[in-house]
Amino acid sequence: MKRKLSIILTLAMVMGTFAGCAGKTSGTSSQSGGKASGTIKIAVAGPMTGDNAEYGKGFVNAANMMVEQWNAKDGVLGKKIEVVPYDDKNSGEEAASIAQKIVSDKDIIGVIGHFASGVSMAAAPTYQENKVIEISPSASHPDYSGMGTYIFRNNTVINVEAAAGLDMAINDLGKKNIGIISIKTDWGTSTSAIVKKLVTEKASTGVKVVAHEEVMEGSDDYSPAITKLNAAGADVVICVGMYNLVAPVSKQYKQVNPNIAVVGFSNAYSQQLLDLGGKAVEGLRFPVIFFSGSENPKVKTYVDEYKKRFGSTPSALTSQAYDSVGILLEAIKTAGTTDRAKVRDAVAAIKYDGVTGNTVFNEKRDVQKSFVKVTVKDGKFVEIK
Amino acid sequence: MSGILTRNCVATVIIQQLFNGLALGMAYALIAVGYSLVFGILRLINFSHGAVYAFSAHIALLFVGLNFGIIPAIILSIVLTGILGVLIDKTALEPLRMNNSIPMASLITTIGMSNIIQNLLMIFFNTERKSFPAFFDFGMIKFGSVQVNSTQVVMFVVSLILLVFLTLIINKTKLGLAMRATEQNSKAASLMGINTNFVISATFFLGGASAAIAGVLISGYYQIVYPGMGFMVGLKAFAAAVLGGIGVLYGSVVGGLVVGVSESYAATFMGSSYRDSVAFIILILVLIIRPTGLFGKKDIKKV
Amino acid sequence: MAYLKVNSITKQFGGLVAVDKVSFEVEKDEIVSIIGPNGAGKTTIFNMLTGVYGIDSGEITFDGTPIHNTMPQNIVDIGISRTFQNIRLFPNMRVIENVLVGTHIRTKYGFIDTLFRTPRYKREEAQKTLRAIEILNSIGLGNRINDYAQNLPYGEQRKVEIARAIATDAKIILLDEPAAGMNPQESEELLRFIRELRDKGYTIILIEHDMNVVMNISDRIYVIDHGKKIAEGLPADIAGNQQVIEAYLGGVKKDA
Amino acid sequence: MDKNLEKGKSKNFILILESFIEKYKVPIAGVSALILLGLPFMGFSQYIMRIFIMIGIYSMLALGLNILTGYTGLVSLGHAGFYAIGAYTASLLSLKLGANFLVAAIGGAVLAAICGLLVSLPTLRLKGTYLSIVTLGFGEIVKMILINWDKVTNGTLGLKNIPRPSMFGLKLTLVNNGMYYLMLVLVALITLLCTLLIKSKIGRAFMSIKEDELAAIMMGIKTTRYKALAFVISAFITGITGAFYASMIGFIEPNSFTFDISTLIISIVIFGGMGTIRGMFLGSAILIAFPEVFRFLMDYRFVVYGLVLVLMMRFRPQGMLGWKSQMPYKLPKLVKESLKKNNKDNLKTQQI
Repeated sequence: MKRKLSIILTLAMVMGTFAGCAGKTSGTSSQSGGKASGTIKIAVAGPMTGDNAEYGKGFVNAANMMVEQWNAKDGVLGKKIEVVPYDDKNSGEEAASIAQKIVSDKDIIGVIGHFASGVSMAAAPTYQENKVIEISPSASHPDYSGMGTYIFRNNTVINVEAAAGLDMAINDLGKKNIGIISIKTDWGTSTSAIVKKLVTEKASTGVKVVAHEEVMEGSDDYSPAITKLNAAGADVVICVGMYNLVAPVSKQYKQVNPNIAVVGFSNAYSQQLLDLGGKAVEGLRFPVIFFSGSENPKVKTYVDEYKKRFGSTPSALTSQAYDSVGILLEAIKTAGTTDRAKVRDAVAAIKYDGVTGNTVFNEKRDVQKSFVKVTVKDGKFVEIK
Repeated sequence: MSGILTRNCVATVIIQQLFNGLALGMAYALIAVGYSLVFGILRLINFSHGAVYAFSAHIALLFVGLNFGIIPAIILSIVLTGILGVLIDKTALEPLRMNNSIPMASLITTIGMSNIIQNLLMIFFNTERKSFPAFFDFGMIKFGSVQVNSTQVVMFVVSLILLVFLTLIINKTKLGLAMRATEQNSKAASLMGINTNFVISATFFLGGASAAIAGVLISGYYQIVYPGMGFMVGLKAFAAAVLGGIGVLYGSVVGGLVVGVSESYAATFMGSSYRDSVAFIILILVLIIRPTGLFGKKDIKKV
Repeated sequence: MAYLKVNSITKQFGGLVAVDKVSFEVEKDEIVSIIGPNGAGKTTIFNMLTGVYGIDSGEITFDGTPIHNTMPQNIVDIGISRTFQNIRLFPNMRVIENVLVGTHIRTKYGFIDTLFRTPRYKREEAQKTLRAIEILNSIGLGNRINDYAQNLPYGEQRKVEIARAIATDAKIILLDEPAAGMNPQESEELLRFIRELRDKGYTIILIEHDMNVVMNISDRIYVIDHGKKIAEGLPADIAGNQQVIEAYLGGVKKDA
Repeated sequence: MDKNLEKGKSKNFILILESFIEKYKVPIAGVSALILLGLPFMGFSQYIMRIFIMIGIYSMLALGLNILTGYTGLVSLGHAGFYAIGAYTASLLSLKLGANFLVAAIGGAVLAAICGLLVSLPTLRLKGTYLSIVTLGFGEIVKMILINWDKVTNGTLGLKNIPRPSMFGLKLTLVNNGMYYLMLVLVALITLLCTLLIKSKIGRAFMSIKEDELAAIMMGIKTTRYKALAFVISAFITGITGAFYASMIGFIEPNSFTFDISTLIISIVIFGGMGTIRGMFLGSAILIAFPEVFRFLMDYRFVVYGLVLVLMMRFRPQGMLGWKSQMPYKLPKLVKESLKKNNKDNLKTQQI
């Protein structure tokens, strides 16, 4: 009996599964077959589960906030806007699959995402093939936007940011012996390579990289790497990683050498850096496009609103996602149509003044933005003037 | 001149890395003890141990957040994690023993449990890294140019106390006697009136509690807590347990220290990105050369 | 020269001497029984004969070649096969598959033959299957070939084990308590079958508790107690041997 | 009594089901083949077609692991490693040497198989869980190598623009459903390979090792050799699948091959039914499709996979489709003929 039941159950599950699939398809095809429905959809793709879920969720929060503002003013082209979140689990495989899903929904004009460069690049060919606009608020790999004419990024390219960080270390702090700790991910590897290259170019001024350690994600003990850097005589550490690398490295390094100066990058900029780092991140410096403590009234309203709704300060990447949604909607408005080719052209030509500054895409579909230099003082982020 | 200086420097680095490795190794040892306890009784590798360890840290953090104060939070975490250990056994493993399931079944069950615990932690506590209070930091202790963190010293001492405590339980108490009897021959033990299921539950409780002690100590040391924290560390601790001879408590400690120090030196001489492989290479080598580990005893094949 | 010659073999486990300088000989086409109280070391002797354990000292020769400390697989290949005291069938395989596993070592086709179902594969599979059916028929399990081993009653499971041992084309078959768990009628049939085996040219070594069986069937008997050989001879001699009776009575007392 | 009755009934049910399948096996096979071949013409979106392909990929992975875990009883927790080796080798062969898919895939599979042999060597002495742990370590070490061997593997940046296979001058893509049909061909070939192997002395040797290793040894089976063989075949199949996966997805990185993948494959094998072939298809169909269908369960995906493992072990360790056949043993054709002949001869002698 039990056996029979389980078999029947299994069969039922199979049927259900396939029925589910089939149901979905018919839904999609009817949508794509008929005239566009009353809403305009924007997909937000990023890790909603797993190790980097906080970023994907931040994207969705930001997108919802922006879209609600538009919807309050009757949406765009007289239609309501809807945010459709997709979980790519931060894996290329999932992203490619999700991209497939996104492009089969004709109401979706563009995608805000994905999070990691590698993941964005896995999905990009599908968007390009199907002429769906992808704006990644976070991809920083130099090759990313070169993958197609529909592929944009609202994040600075690594080279620019690396130069800004290095500038802080050498000119602002006046250090010459640079130690690098970088996370062993696509972003970390590329960024540290660029930093090293930039340092070599400045070799004539006596600046040098004394040691470079690549650390793996998921190990919380960085003391062996720190011991090496310290023995090599580094007087400044450029820490190439998210807040979850910068905070523990600062902490563990300061135990060994309280005088060490630490320079990070914009994606270390998040409330959690302060929570995790505590006193150890005092004096940490890094360049950002977006600074939540800014006096700019536009930024202030945005930050206050975000805090009110989600209980935390928006990170730089979240804010870039916020602006990316704005850019896409603005472009639809300018184009006066949902025709993706026309919207794409409008995006490429846009001049958008958002919370992360003025956004203009260059011919490579990258943005050039000015950096704000930020440091941590008394447990708060402060702009260095 | 400069040659001497560098040599001096190298010596310092080597000694410093030894201390770094010992501290790390103690963390592994603390977790490895939990593997050993359960393996000793059930001949089962409790795969969920890493997730249980992560669970304990989150529970402690939760109670700290609820303003229980650090010590009560730790005690609650130890008790609750012990109970979680018992729950795992009672809900998933005991039924398998009752059904005389194949050994593979228990292994797979603990893998499943590990998945469940870790992902529930992700759902309820988010994936981000959270700050854990440094509750026993007394600054650095200097020996010449080598520095030792006071937290490392505390970890070392607490681990030793825990180990002595567990050894006393096993060797001097009635429960310990029953545990040893069950370990030798659980059928005979139950025929002699020992409630083997109780003994096994008690073992799981001790295993969970030791994971919790490890959890709070290590979290207090690194001051970072997140759901995925148990996976890699759990595997390395397992390697440590195997190296020391799984089932032998002091073996776990020696194994942990060896793994920790090797990792530290691997980072020194090969680069930090290679250090994670070290534990696995040690593990595989031990299993090839001496599967019973440094201090384990050989089983006689029964036909 | 004896067919199987065991010369002063010893096996220690830790400090315990499980088998102490035991020697015996078995001639071709003979049924020899090894008897003794529980824990006397009989199964240990089987384990040494079949290569499960190495021996600490002494020597075992089969047809003149030394076979001690040889891999169990090679011993099967040489022609010694066995059954187990606690039945060790492949419970989730069919009876015929169990016996076919026995023919494995005499099946010569390889990986490529398997993948391409070559004539060699077909021919050999057919031969071995026929052979398995024939063995099962002869042991009275012809109607059971489709059953799963675990669904058989105890007595029949023992028979499958014997069939499996025969299927290896063994010359010597070691039976570890084959009649255990059988009713008198079944064990009577088993005795007849074992004799038939001997008549067909198999040599049989038997560990058995059931004195009835032993006295009935054995050509010769060796008695082991506490790892040592205490007596040997024809069934009639053993039955009257004072030392044997004492060993057994002692054993009985211990059991009680 | 009741229990026995129930057992009898369910056996009966299986027998009826099996006889039904046996009786109508030609039409059933025909209809399934027709459905599978015709799927692309049923108007499914590319997204759904992609899910079908993923189901196919995981069926192949499960079939590969099934050889090792289902039939031989060795639990591997590191199959993501073989998967990665197949994917990377094939991709590198086609990216750097311009090898076509077939050559690249076989290259990947062969290297995976060699690694399978290497992993098996130390593990042959080890029992159960120890072996599993070594395989787990292997999987992690493979990942480490992929990450650190930048020069060849491009490290964490992964390999991009992996070419799609082309056959007969036609580039196979998702759009023209070439990848789908290639998947079908591969699944069919691997299924055939598994079936042929299982119904032979090799398959019986595998099963005997799982059932009772010592008894298998005492039957003269060189268990170490067969365990190694199981590893090699399993790794080979997994490697081929990796090659296919890489060319389908076009982009691979070390993090595509995590421990989660290994667990997922095991979950499929256990859910479907260890030691069955039919179960692998069902297992991957359900476990791959369910998070797509029940999107609200996305967060709980791995909790569900975990539950699958725990609950199956507890209540149905043989898996959903893990019943034992109640049909008579399929005798080789030659045997049937000769038995028939014997019977006739017997009849003749009786008549005389």
